[in-house]
Amino acid sequence: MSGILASMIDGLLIGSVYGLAAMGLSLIWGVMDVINLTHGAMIALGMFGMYLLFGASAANPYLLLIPVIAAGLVLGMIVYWLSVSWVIDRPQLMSLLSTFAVNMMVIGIGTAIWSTSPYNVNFSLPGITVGAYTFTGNHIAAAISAVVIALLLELFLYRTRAGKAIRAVADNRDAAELMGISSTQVLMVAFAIGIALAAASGALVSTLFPFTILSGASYQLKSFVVTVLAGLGKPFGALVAGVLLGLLEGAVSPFIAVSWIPLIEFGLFVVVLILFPRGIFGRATA
Amino acid sequence: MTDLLQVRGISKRFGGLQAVADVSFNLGEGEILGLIGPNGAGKTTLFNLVNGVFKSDAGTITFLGKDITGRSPDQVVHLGLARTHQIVRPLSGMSVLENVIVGACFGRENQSMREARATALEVLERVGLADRANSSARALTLAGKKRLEVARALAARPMLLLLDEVLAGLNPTEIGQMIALILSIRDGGVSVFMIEHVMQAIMNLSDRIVVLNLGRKIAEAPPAEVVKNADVVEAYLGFPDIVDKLRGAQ
Amino acid sequence: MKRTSLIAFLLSLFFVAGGFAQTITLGFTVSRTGSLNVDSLEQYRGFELWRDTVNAAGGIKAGGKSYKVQFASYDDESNSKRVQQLYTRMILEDKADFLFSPYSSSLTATASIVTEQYEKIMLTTGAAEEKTYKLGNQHLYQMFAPATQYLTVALDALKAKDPKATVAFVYEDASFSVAVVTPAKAYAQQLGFNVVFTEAYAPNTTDFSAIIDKVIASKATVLLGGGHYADGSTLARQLYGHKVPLKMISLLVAPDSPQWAELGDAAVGVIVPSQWEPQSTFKAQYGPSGADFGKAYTAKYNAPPSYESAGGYASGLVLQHAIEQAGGIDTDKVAGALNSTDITTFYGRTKFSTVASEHGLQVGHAIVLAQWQKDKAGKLVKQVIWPLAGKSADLVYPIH
Amino acid sequence: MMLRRPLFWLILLLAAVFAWLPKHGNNVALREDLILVAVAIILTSNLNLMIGYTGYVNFGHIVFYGLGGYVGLYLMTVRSWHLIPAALTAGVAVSVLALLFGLGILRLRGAYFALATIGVLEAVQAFVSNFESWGRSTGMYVSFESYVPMGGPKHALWLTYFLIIGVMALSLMLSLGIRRSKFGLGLFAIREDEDAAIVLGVNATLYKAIIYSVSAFLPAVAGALMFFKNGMIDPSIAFEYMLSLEGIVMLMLGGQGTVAGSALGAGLYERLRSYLLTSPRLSAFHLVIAGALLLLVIRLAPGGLIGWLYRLVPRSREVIE
Repeated sequence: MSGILASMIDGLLIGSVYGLAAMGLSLIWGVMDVINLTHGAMIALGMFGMYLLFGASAANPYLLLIPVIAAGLVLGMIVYWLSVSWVIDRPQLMSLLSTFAVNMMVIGIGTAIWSTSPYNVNFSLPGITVGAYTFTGNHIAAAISAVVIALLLELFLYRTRAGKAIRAVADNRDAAELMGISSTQVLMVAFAIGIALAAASGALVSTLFPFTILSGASYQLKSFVVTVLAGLGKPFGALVAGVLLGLLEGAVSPFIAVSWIPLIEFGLFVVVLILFPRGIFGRATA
Repeated sequence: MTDLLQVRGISKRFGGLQAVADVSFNLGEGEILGLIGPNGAGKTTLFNLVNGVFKSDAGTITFLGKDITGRSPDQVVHLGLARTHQIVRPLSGMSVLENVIVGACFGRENQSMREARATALEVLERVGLADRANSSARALTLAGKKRLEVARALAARPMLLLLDEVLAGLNPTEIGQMIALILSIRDGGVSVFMIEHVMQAIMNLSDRIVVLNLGRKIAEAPPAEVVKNADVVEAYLGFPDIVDKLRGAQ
Repeated sequence: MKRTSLIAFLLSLFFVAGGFAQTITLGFTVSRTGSLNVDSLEQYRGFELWRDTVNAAGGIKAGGKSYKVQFASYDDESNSKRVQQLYTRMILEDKADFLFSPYSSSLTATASIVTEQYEKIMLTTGAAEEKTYKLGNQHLYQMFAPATQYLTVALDALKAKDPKATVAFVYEDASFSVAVVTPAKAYAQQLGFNVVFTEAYAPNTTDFSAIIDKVIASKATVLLGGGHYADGSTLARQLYGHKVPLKMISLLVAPDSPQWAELGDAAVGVIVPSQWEPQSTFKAQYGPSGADFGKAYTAKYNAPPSYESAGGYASGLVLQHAIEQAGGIDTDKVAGALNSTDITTFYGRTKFSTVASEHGLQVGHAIVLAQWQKDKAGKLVKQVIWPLAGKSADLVYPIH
Repeated sequence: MMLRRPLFWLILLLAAVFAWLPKHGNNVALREDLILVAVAIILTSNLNLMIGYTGYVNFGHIVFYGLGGYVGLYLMTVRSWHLIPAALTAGVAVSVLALLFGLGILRLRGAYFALATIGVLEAVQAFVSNFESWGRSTGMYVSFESYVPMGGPKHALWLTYFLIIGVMALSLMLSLGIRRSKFGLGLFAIREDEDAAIVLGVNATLYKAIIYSVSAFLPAVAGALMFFKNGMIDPSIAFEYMLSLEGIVMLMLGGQGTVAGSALGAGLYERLRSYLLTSPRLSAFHLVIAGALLLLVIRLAPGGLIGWLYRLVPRSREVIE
């Protein structure tokens, strides 16, 4: 097996986790035009949620995703009430600043509790070896979990009443109101789902790498890149774009030092923002 | 009468919608040119093309003998072509006076702050907003905001003023005042190109009228001829009351 | 005897009440939190054990006075920006007489600017990089053997075992590891090794998959590098998880910590260049013996000392020695005493360069190599494998 | 005109007090506190030119400070320049670079612009972390010999301090000068409604690019001075995202769009942060407090402290600009 192929498979696996993280950001952005700057903090809370649950129960981490997601939904509603509900009709910069304020508070409280020291979830599944290369079980399981969660979200959005209501509100809030959909409730639910997705992705990351309370920030940045690539309000597109970003990382890393990759990513991010403010893969719903 | 503005074959397409198609017309110095047409006919888009908010897909626009096709709105203002907005856009966080100073500062004469202040006070006096100079632009009534739109545009000392539905939403008294203002602007040597739905007013004010339907010019004539034009009547068929008004306006 | 101690006690009470008690304040920051917390806390324990030992013995005795030692110390959160603010604060507001360095070469380099600007003596420990000593500092004294030695020693050991090995350098892009790897790479080539892969990773890296794939593709049989605990332990875990077929892994700093054993199977066979190991048998001219230090440390902290702990304790000893020699705490006199220091403690020999272009650089101390091995009971223990004269076990090569 | 504005004299007084207080009595500890306040004021008042005056939120404003530090230290350490020309050159170089960035990303509006500034910050940091001439992740160090022509480190630090105070005064003067100028009026118009401003004749593209570039100049000079004082620079301290974000909190707290607000917010917040610095628990709480403050300000007093003062005493608007 060639090094590039192995590297791309590694990229594919981690990319699906980037994609899952970005889905949460993308959903919220698309439905209520709020750029959720608590995203990184919520990813970090997902990591610590997994750490605490795994420490307390030693259960299979992939089962523990369920309570993490449930807690994420509740947390999402609280954060919505605290930082979003009252700025929803004010200029977009207000929600940017209010979610950023909550982000600071969460990081501050998290630092007080856990400091900025690294933590590990000590769990490992046997990997799959192909030639000289081994793909760890945790990466494979994380990728599968991410795809399953993404599919469940897609089913929810397209097959349930609540999901359809969310899409209707995303499409045109006023029209949805006229059709008798209570947009305030729908917005809260959509926000909560977005946060739960962030927490779930954080929980998966915690099974792969050590993390600190500040680790969410880098996944938040990746989520921005992915969301902008995918186009807003396209959760499943975000998963695809996340995988593509991972593949890109995997494809270039054999040829350059890994430390150059952020430059490529953020350069790409800025260029795509300028050239395709609606995303490469599609138009915004708005 | 020399031509201040010459528009030749301009078009604009948004995705699948041809908003403006191959429109040409002239506007003479000292003239009030009316622009009418059913909703969605492309009137505001035409304004946006003339003052450079949108770039035309084809054709040319000549103002004062200069080709201004593709120039940005701020460059167009410097040449002496100012406009108002259909949906008022006051700079809400600033006072009425400051709003008008912006117009004067960045207008045709590129005035200094000191000159602009004098101009602004004079213009506010003229549009009847002098007593509200120091109140916040946000606090004005709709009629006040429409006057502010006109005042800002006038402060730019334009040669040509584009007025986009400055009468809509006003009560009869306010309409009367605004009409008087428009006439006084023209008498002051400024040409006017105006979109209006208040038919009686535009029929009385305009020297000539351009009629748009589905992005195309279907008529260009003095008001009396326009109302007799079969295409125009047909275009307005979906709006019988307007046809009545068109007729009634005569 | 009893009476004199009673008098001494009363006298000391009098001095405390009258404000004449002699104390010296030592300032330093500790990375209690952040990525350097593991290594830094071990260093702090060395300081602390020394302070308690000295104070229990009545303080440092110099020029007919006794000085009790007190600390002014803060958490720098492993962040060099805070280091400068805090060292300034310790000098200006806590009136620290002497300073110890924070943990790590990067933080020390930052702190040394402040201490030099205010002309305060700072003993640096947990900071092996040499560049800092070549910037014109006059008040900096290095306790660790310089960075150049770390991996050259490992390469010597490798040369003896497998001169045909192919070598990969994977290291943290930080002051210390760069200072280690740059000369080590040149030395490897000089020894005739084929260096097949070199890459520096960003200090906060957690995902090494891409680099590991490249190491595999390079067909390297030996990996040298690392940086500090957080990245080094992660790298070792992931090398193990990806089953990279390496015959030898030598990482900086991280494997020296007793916490390394928590890595389980990923820990086995990893080599660490070390400033000191509990098995070392230097004959101490001054201070406790290695065995006594180890016993006291283990009793207090319930874990064996790492070389950071030993370095911390030794810094205290060397400062104590210099104050005694100087007969007081005057900065210039103590600096003079440090310049002429040449002593052997349990930690080994300590001597500072007095050459103007590299003032304060450590020239007496030397590096040993230790390797994590499984003993007969299957328990993970760290054995000294180099130099051969001081070894407690043979190098296990290849690892598996 | 300028001379008749009370704030002009207040700024001079502030600078004089800042310069005199620590020097009189040689209070180095006070100097160290005040220099941090001064830097906070420099960063916040220049950030105010973008956020408060023009309505563009720049999350990556710190990139100018960091790049200024890098260019300055590069000139001082590698090219052996003196502090002052190095700092000025850093300011000019970074402003030119900002102009180029600005022409690209200022095509974006609102939140998209804000996101792009994060992208620029991260991309620049990634670049510098790999840039060999600037020492990659390990950065650059000032040799102690460079203090010798300034009469040793003590004098060098005082010199740096006075220069920073000068830059602080200039920053506030710049904000004050722009505020009642035609240029400032154009910026305010852009802030209120960019499309309407363009139709009124404001060349928004040019104005935005200029102010973005201008807002880079003094922070870059300050960066060169401060990193000289720090004696070293590396990417993590040069491009500290958190500091960039705290600048926004300071500005919102004091009152965006006002000169006094940017100074007041910066001063208050920086003192609070220094007070909480020494304990890790409390220093974590400074984020909590900052976040709560920001949330409260957005919710209750979007005009910040100065906006609140305006509401309380409407006439103060004329004096406290």
